[in-house]
Amino acid sequence: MASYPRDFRFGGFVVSLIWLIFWILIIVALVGLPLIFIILFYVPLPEVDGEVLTPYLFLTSILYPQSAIPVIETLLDTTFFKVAVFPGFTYAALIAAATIFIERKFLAKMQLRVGPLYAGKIEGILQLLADGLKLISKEIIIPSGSDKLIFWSAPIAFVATAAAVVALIPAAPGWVVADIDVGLLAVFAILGFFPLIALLFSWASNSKYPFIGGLRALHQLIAFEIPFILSALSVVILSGTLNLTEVVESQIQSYWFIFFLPISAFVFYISSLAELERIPFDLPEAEAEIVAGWLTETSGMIYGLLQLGSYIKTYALAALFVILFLGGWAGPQIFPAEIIPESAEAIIPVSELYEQTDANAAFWFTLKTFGVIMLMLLPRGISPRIRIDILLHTGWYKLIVLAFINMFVALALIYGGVLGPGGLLVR
Amino acid sequence: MKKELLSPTSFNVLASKLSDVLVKALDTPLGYAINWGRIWSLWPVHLETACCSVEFGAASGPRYDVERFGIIEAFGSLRQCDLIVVQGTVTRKMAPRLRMVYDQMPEPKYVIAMGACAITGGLYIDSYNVLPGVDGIVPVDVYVPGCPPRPETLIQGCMLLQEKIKRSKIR
Amino acid sequence: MTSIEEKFEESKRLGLQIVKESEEDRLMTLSVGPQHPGSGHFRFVIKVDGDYIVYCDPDPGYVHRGEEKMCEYRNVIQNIPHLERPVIHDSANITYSYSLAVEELVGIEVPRRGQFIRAIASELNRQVYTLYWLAIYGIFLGHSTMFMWPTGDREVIIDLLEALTGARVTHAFNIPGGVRNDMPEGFRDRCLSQIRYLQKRFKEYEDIFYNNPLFRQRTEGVAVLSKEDAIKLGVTGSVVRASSVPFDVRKAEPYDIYNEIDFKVQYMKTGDCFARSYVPLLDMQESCYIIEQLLDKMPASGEVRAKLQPNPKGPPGESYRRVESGRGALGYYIVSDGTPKPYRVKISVGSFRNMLALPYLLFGKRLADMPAVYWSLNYWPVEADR
Amino acid sequence: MSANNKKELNKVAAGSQTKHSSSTSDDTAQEQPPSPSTQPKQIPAKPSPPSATAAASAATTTTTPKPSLASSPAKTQPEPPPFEKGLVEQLKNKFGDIVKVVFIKPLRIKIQVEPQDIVGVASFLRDSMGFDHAESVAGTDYPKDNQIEVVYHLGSYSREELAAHILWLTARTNKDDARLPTLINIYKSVEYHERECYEMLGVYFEGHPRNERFLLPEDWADIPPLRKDFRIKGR
Repeated sequence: MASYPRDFRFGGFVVSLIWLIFWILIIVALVGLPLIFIILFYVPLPEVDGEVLTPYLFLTSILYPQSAIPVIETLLDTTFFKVAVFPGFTYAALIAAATIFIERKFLAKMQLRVGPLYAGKIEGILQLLADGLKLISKEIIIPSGSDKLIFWSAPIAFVATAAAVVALIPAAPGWVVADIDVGLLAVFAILGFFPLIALLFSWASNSKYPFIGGLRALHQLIAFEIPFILSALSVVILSGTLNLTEVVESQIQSYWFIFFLPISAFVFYISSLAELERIPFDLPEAEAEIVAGWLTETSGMIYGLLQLGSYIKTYALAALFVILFLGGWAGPQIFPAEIIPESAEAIIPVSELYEQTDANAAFWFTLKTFGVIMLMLLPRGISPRIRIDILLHTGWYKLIVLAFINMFVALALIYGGVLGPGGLLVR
Repeated sequence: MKKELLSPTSFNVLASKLSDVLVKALDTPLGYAINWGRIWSLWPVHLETACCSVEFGAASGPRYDVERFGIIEAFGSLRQCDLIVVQGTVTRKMAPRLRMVYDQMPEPKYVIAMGACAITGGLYIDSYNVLPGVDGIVPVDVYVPGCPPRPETLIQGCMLLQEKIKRSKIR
Repeated sequence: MTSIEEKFEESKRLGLQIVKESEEDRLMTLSVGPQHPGSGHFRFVIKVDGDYIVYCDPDPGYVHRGEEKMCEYRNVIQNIPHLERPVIHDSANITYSYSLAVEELVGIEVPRRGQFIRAIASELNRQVYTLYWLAIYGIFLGHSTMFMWPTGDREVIIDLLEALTGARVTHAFNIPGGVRNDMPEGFRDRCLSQIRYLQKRFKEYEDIFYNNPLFRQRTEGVAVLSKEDAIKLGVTGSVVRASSVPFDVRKAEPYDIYNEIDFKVQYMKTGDCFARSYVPLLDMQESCYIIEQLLDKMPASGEVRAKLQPNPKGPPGESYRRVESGRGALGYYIVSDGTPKPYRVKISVGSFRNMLALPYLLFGKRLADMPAVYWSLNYWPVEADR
Repeated sequence: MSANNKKELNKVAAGSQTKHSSSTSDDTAQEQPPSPSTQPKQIPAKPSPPSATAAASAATTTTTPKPSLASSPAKTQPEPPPFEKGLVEQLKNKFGDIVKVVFIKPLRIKIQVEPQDIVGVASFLRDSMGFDHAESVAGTDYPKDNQIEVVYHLGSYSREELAAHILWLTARTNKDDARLPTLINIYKSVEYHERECYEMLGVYFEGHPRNERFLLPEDWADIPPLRKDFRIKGR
């Protein structure tokens, strides 16, 4: 990679290596270990099979796998793990990253092109990492007349709100960060924040084009809240609960709701495209008309945060679509009872960590979510941008009417005794 | 080495050594990673100065597809871009706008002077309204000759720019 | 009171809050500047009242390179390279009318085969230009696939022109006296096969772009230019043919061998944005048909270029010749005073004439219509500034 | 004899041979010029001067020896084609000697008018002769007789048989204070052309709403560039 400096002497290189190792050891000894101990003393470690876990026991258990597995198992059930890893942020961020990459390749293939190719030596796999690293290291320009506080906090609020929506979405039977009874209502409440953030940010950036973009974002997201909620309402009518996990259970008992509510699924899909400001409803950041809409003044990591937030929102809305209409994690059982046939008495008893139903549920959920995400990426390749008044017209007149039609169908199904408690189709 | 550690001034020596090692330990690999990131995602700003923009459009088309190198020209605002391709002749009316665009771009920014007119005024050297070369306005990193340069030459220019970024210290 | 003034009055009745001087601060002035994805090398200042555009003032000149002044310092042949720079992807047409004007002044007779090759190059270049225009029209409406497909298919024609002339875009192929060199053999059937490929692709453009309901909603009935307005504003090319004026220089004033080719002048009656964006596609289909005819009727052999002495000069005089370029009638007015250097060259390009329609069409429209209306005028800023 | 006897500039009337798909636009009430447009234009027997076949004597194309002074009416050029002659007759008997005919070539007629009555001629041309739009406005600087000549190229969309013709309406002003009445009220299409002519040659068009900077940079302090005494640097 880097060419050798001309005055390179191997001896000098070895001396610098030794110095490096010497100093790393000093830093680890003087700074690293005390830090770990302090953390372990304050963080309440779970007690494992009876006895309270002390830091020493914790450190020793890392060495022997038998005693390490129970510790990991207890850690898995903590909410911190759920927030940080599985249905939470890392999972969403990974899917968002995969979405960005798939979108660029998918769009390129639709346009007879090749798409990012040389970034990661294998078919451009690291293109996303390159974009992220570049954005991190770019200078962030805050326009002089702008309202500094809002200009700074809006992107962070944007990502936080997107993550909040992710928190409410159950990925597998037990695996949800906040399993609250009014799950669906909470999702819409949080989704109500996005127009506010868009307007605040664009107004704070103190320039004309973002201001127009911000107003358009406000109009668009408000106009599409109502059909959005109405289409989800027919699902609530059928499943009888607002709690997302129970919605999925009710679908598991009967059939997926998409067979009964195709129109409201379509309305939900269209208004989620509008929520996400994707191509046909790309008004708030329409390049050709208003430079880059409310993203005009974003540079460097602010732009990165907003992009990450919008792609996490894509994952969240696709996952919501899957839960409401495609039966969440319902799917045929394809995972074997245990990953490795006779792994019970193996050296590393992995089987305790592996649960068949959870793995299967997570697999099907992810598969369906990616399917819906691909569906959401499609319009970017085939349709131009819509005009603002046509957008509002479709939002207010056409979609609301469709949502109502399907609501009546849902009511008819309930009162006709086909679905709901004791219904014909309920297994 | 031991005596050095014990003297009173040894603490700030230790601190400076510490920061120096940290910087060196982090800088070289981190610097290399960030440079690598910058190489593979150059976003040109949408500023067409003259007729070379036709060849730039052809370069971002399906056959020559500069997106293979991570160069997407779809960003409306210049705040997100870090590469100006001066596409052709810069006239005296466009010059202040070009400089204004260059100043408003966030910091690690590079300039490719595309076409003979951008390098030295080219065919229009004796016209009353054309600047003989764009060096006076913006610091140019890579010159791409040709009138208009073929898309392959433009891509070779981009690869030269990537080479230059790879060697430069991150600032 | 012509219909343009009526439109001002009617928009007043319509209740478009026409701003009195006192409410000047209600307006927001937007500069759709040289650095704006919605306008290429061109800037126009618009005043926006809410979502409606109430004032538009074009400000060209960002690529004004003083072509006409430079023509006076070069002799007749040396002018060709820099005269084709205003629109390099339609270079055969812009140098075609210059060559015709010079031939009339100097009194040269272009051999028949040379006229045929010149017409083929001009038709191919018309397609290269129109495909690039269509690509930009797609990206202006946010349809990125519509940018990629025509740009990709354009490369097919550019390969043909590269085989014919040696250069990708700036061919300097049409010179006073004919064409620079003869057609390579095997060009004929390669050209026919590429033309057939392109004709297939036009149907796909219609499916993905023209018949797209979103595109139809955004362009049909938007910025209607009636027939009298079109004639009054003196616009040309696809803009005037979209307003039911069947004017095509190749048919009205046939130059070279265009009188032996029978083709239809494609025009539409509605005169709205959709018509102005559909007529170029019809033109492209028509020019495919023309190229096939040209290739059939071409004499098999013969001179392609009339012999000229080194510094050709003719008797003093003036001439004005025009050609149907991608953007309409493109005329050259050349005054010569007997010396090889032309005394004065005036280039009358289609874009400069179509720019006049911009303020009239944008009045009272929404801000979101601006790119659709602006680019439907078949406007290439570099050429308008010369 | 070159194979094709077609003259490069010969005029094939649009109406006669090639069938026009469109219905000819509404003909404004025109008293027919002497040669009715329906009568097919046969190729004028006389070789039209510029592209005469090699054998024919290449008569000098234009009469003005040097486009400096108003050309003398005596034309050495052979008898002009009938249709153009008809148009000029129309003008002549309407305006008499206000309109000086510089030359008549197939499809091109150049008439010269004094600045003060250019508006009258132009409105007549538009209303009754069918020249309904201006293709371009070209200014030429003649330092020898200290004059600037402004040429209006008038074309026609509405009348079929005039589609190929371009009429050059020219006016000359002296160079020091170049003033010309504007034709913007008659030909809306000359608005930007006149503005460019003002900027490039310094011809002030009275009545034009915006005689100001158009293509040149805002800080242009030099004399209008297309004048002959504006030398390009280094040439």
